[in-house]
Amino acid sequence: MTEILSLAGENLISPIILSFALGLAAALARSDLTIPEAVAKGMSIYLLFAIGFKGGVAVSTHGIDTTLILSLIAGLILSFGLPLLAFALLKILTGLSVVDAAAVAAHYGSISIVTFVAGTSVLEGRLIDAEGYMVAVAAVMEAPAILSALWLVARNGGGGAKMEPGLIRELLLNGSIVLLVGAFLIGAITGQDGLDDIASFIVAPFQGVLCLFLLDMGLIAGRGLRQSRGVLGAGAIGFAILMPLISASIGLVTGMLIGLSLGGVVLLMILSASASYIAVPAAMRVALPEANPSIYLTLSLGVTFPFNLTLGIPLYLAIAQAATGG
Amino acid sequence: MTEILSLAGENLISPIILSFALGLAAALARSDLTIPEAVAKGMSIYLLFAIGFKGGVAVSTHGIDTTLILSLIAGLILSFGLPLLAFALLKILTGLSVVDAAAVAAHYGSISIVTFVAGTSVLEGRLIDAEGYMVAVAAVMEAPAILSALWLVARNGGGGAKMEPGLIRELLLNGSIVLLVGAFLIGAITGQDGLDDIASFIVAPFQGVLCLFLLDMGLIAGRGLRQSRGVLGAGAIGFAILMPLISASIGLVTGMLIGLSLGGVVLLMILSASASYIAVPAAMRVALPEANPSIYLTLSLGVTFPFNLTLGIPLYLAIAQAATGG
Amino acid sequence: MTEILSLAGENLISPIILSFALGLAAALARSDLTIPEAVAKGMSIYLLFAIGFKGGVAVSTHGIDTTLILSLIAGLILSFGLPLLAFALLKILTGLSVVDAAAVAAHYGSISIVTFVAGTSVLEGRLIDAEGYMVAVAAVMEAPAILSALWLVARNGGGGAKMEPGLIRELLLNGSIVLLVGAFLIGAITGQDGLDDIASFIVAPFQGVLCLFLLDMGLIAGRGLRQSRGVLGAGAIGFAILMPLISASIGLVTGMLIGLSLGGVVLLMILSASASYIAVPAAMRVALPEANPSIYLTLSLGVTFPFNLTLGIPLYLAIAQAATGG
Amino acid sequence: METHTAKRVEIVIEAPLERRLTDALNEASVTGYTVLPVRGGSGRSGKWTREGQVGRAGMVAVVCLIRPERLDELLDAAFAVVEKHIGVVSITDAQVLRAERF
Amino acid sequence: METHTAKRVEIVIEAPLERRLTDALNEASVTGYTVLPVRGGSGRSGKWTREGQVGRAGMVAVVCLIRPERLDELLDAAFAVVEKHIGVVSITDAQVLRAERF
Amino acid sequence: METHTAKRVEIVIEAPLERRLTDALNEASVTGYTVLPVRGGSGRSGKWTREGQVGRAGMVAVVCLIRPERLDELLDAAFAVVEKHIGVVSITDAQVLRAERF
Ligand SMILES: Nc1ncnc2c1ncn2[C@@H]1O[C@H](COP(=O)(O)O)[C@@H](O)[C@H]1O
Ligand SMILES: Nc1ncnc2c1ncn2[C@@H]1O[C@H](COP(=O)(O)O)[C@@H](O)[C@H]1O
Ligand SMILES: Nc1ncnc2c1ncn2[C@@H]1O[C@H](COP(=O)(O)O)[C@@H](O)[C@H]1O
Ligand code: NA
Ligand code: NA
Ligand code: NA
Repeated sequence: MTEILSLAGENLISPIILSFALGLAAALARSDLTIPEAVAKGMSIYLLFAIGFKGGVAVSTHGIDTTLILSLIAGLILSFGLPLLAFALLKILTGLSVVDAAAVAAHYGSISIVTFVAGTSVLEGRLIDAEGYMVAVAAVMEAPAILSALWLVARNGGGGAKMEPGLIRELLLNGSIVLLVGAFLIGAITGQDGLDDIASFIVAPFQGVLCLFLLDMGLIAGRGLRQSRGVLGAGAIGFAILMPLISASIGLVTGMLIGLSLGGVVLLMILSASASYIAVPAAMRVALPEANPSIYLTLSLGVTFPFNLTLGIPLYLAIAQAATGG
Repeated sequence: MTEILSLAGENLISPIILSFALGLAAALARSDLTIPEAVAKGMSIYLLFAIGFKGGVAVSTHGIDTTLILSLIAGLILSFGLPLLAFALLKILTGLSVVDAAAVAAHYGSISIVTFVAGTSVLEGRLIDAEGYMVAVAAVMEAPAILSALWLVARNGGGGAKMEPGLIRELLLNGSIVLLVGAFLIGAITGQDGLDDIASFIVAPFQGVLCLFLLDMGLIAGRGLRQSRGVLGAGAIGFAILMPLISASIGLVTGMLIGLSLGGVVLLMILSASASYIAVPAAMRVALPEANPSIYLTLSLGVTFPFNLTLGIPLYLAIAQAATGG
Repeated sequence: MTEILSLAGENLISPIILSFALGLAAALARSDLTIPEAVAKGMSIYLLFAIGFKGGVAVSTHGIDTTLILSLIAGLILSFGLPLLAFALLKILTGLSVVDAAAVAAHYGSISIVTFVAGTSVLEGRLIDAEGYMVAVAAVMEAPAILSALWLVARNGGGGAKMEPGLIRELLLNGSIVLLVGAFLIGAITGQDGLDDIASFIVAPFQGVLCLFLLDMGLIAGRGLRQSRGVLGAGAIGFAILMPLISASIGLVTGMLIGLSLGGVVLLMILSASASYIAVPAAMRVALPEANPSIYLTLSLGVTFPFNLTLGIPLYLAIAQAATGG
Repeated sequence: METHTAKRVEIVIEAPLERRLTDALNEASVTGYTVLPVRGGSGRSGKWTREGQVGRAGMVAVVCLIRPERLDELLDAAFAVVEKHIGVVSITDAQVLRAERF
Repeated sequence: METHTAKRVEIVIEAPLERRLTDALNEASVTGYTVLPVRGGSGRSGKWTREGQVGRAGMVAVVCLIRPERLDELLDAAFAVVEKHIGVVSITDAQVLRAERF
Repeated sequence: METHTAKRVEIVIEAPLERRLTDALNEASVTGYTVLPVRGGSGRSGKWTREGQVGRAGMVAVVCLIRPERLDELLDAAFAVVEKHIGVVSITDAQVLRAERF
């Protein structure tokens, strides 16, 4: 327990977390500090490219693990399944409508790649290796949750769900997924030589870019929280803390069952516990327009994201270390 | 004297200054070279974050100096006081209206963080240390000058000054101040460990980013000069050269009185001598809309900024070395 | 021959080319992956500044070669002359109107700086030196081709060509040229010392930035190809492959005649073979508005650019090595 | 200078719906429109700004000049997309130069 | 398709004043508006472009669809802010779909 | 609030022509205009979006408020530039506050 606390404490005073806190504080204090949208998008492209590439290089050097396929399947099942759990939990804890609850559930089945990136950088800081293909698992987990949510709406008589033909294509060819998977493949093909070529771009400045990116995430989360004050009850907020803990536990068991390394288990916990706030919200505006965006954005970006970033990641790591004896 | 000249000469052929000159020349020749606004803003966020962070780390490693409080108070007094001097000087040298003169005065009491950054990089190039908390002094000096200017207008019957309730909050929570102070605190908290994490982002490429940023400043200054040709008389231009010299002298005496190191004295001189062209112009549009923006922008950005960047900084350094015997 | 193939193979699996391929594939698959325009422009400014600066430093360290003037003159003549050849070839191979053929010809006389940059990075990867002033030759080759095209239209009775007074100035003070030449001069003035100051900005991350930039080029080329499907016949596409081969041969002979090093010869071949898709299209909209942009953009950006990037560069290198015995 | 009567339709719609709107316009044979970026706004669903967004969120404004007799077709097509979504449609009378262009 | 009469008010104002304008609109109970970015312009105070600016300088365009009977309230609120500042206010007649939206 | 009759002219034109258009407006003594960025569009020459461009490509929208009696001068000046190029010109009736401003 003390170890968990010290780990959490150490995590909390890293430049990354403090940058996020700065953004959050600035937004709550209504500072006009903003990061231009184009720059933020540029940084996210950088982070996706770097994380994908490094994952691919890791696969190319360590060879393809027998657990790769299992991990991808596990990711798919988690992304399909977690929304059902989330939906049930929301029905218990909150009075949200079917459509709103399903939309929220979709977010929690999908993932936040930034939380994943922050997790990998905590692991790197502690010199814990993880399977390089976890970025492919992340990619696989982005979209299925959306289908589950639409199915939940249809099944619970929420009528409005539109499963347009174009939507699935759009989800699978979503910019983030394409970039992540593409960079992964480039890394896997070019291997260590490729990494040597561009390491001073994608490795050396990575942590620093992540700081500025999280500063922006803090600004956005803070602004969201300020604008949606009063929208959410205690039940919903409780959900946004409880759900990641449950998902992380499921991720832990899954990861151990399929035989991932300590690092891999932690990353699968983080993927399970994290909630989307980019791909899924955009899909919801198309497929479930009746769902209220400020509910799902506030929960995923305003509550769960900061929770995972600050307390969740060190907690999951500590739990995984205890469970795997690593 | 020869030493000053050689110092100035050396400063003038650095990539930083030449990049500024390139931008100036391109704009004066009416090239369509432009740096996208979002990229320029991204670079300024990078520079503020890096300079604040490094200042914080310096404080965390060297401990808090007894002169810290004195320096902050000195900064406050300079920022409040210099506009009064500037206003008096403008009344002597130019025929500007009360409102225009007060608006210009506000700019010269406040600071230019880019000039400050250029100064720190000259000091680093000469291996001269400076107190890390000078970035906090810079933050403290941004806003007070604006209040002095409004007071000057009220006192001289310039009627139009609006001291709206929102304005002070806005000034204090201005994005640049929040970022600079926030990064300073993050640096102070995470210390050398934090710096090691992100040094390859905020230290290694710093000079290069500064080059591109100054290229953009040159473009903007050049475009401003081209558009405001004929707006300003010789008196106003004389003011824009004379005032920084006077302010720097006052900064020199102040810095020596409170016992700053050679580097600290130089930075206080630079802060005193520099004129704002971001925060104060925006505040003036709100509080003194009758003041003519092209007057104050041309003086601060078109004349004083290039003067300080090219001749001012090496001059102040040489004077401070002579005065402190350093 | 096997050597050429292995060289091409090696080139094809570099992170740079694979990033371009990723962009191309993403766009053809209609992914919504995009790089914000401001970020793309920021990267191109970075690349121009870096390549110009490094060229200038090379000149400052190796001294000015006696072939410098010859190279500049050769560049001028090539840029003026190649459009005439291109025009004749287009008349043979395609049924394009005079105006369209002249507009296309202008693009092939001018250059693509990104192809040039990719070429220098291939040379660096193989440790082949090249004359630093080749960037100046690149700058010189941008504009003349446009004048040739206007002359072709006038001569062939295409009536519409407007040689407005402003246009020449605009071409010569074009942002890319000014930045490239300006950075070259800064590099030449500050030399190795200047490079040491900013090497960790302009040297270390260069390859990585180039990857992301080529990713964007791939996206744009792919989108262009998708939108202009059916616009072009086989003759036009044949031209877009044949013309660079002819131009590269002429560049080879020219480079050997004026006594360039192996690296210099390769770069002159690349400059000759590459086709503009930034400066010339903008000029054509002003000077030859009747020309159809999707013809010249598809040929230069959709066909010739990918061809040069993937097969052209290693081919030109192999040919030059064979011809010079280097 | 000779001008022709037209309607200027301005549709403010969520960015993730942009493609669906332009597809619907295309299907209704409306092939002329201009898309303007939007920095922020306020409406029944609250206030927002460009910089407070992640991903493709935010809104765009689509401006369409159309012959008066084709207005209803356009509005029907647009309404089918905008209906359930956040967005505003307004129409003003306009004149255009060069009738062949629309 | 049924439409409703409205006024379209377009206010071009300096960016540092944007918040003050939207606050004034809010106080006058005008809660529907769209803010468009501006790239440059020209007026009595000269010519400017987005790229020649530092900081928050530049202008924005605020577009407001409003019921005709509420126009004067809106103009009074806007005028109080725009009065001493650089900026332009124009009004056109418009029709809107979905009256509940404004 | 007192308003004055005006014409609102909106010109969508290729970005490389922007300077030529504003120069032409200046020569016709039209010194008030606002330039808005354009994200994309569709017309006879096809569909395009901001992000699919390299360099200065793309379009801009120039909005001009002008006294009705000066409209023809403006249209003549604009037409001379737009004529051979890709672009659209539309005119709506408007009212403006503060006549001295235009
Ligand atoms: N009356 C209005 N005038 C102009 N724009 C509006 C108006 N109402 C809504 N909007 C725009 O449409 C968006 C969504 O509106 P709403 O669906 O009412 O929340 C807002 O953010 C504004 O950009
Ligand atoms: N007649 C006009 N038509 C359109 N926009 C205008 C007009 N006059 C001024 N503007 C806009 O308002 C800004 C400030 O105008 P001014 O206060 O006249 O300098 C200009 O930069 C333009 O963006
Ligand atoms: N009917 C229209 N309504 C609005 N904008 C249009 C219209 N037609 C063309 N445009 C705009 O003008 C650009 C060029 O049109 P065009 O010359 O027809 O290809 C398009 O990309 C649109 O941005
Ligand atoms: Na999840
Ligand atoms: Na000062
Ligand atoms: Na060429």
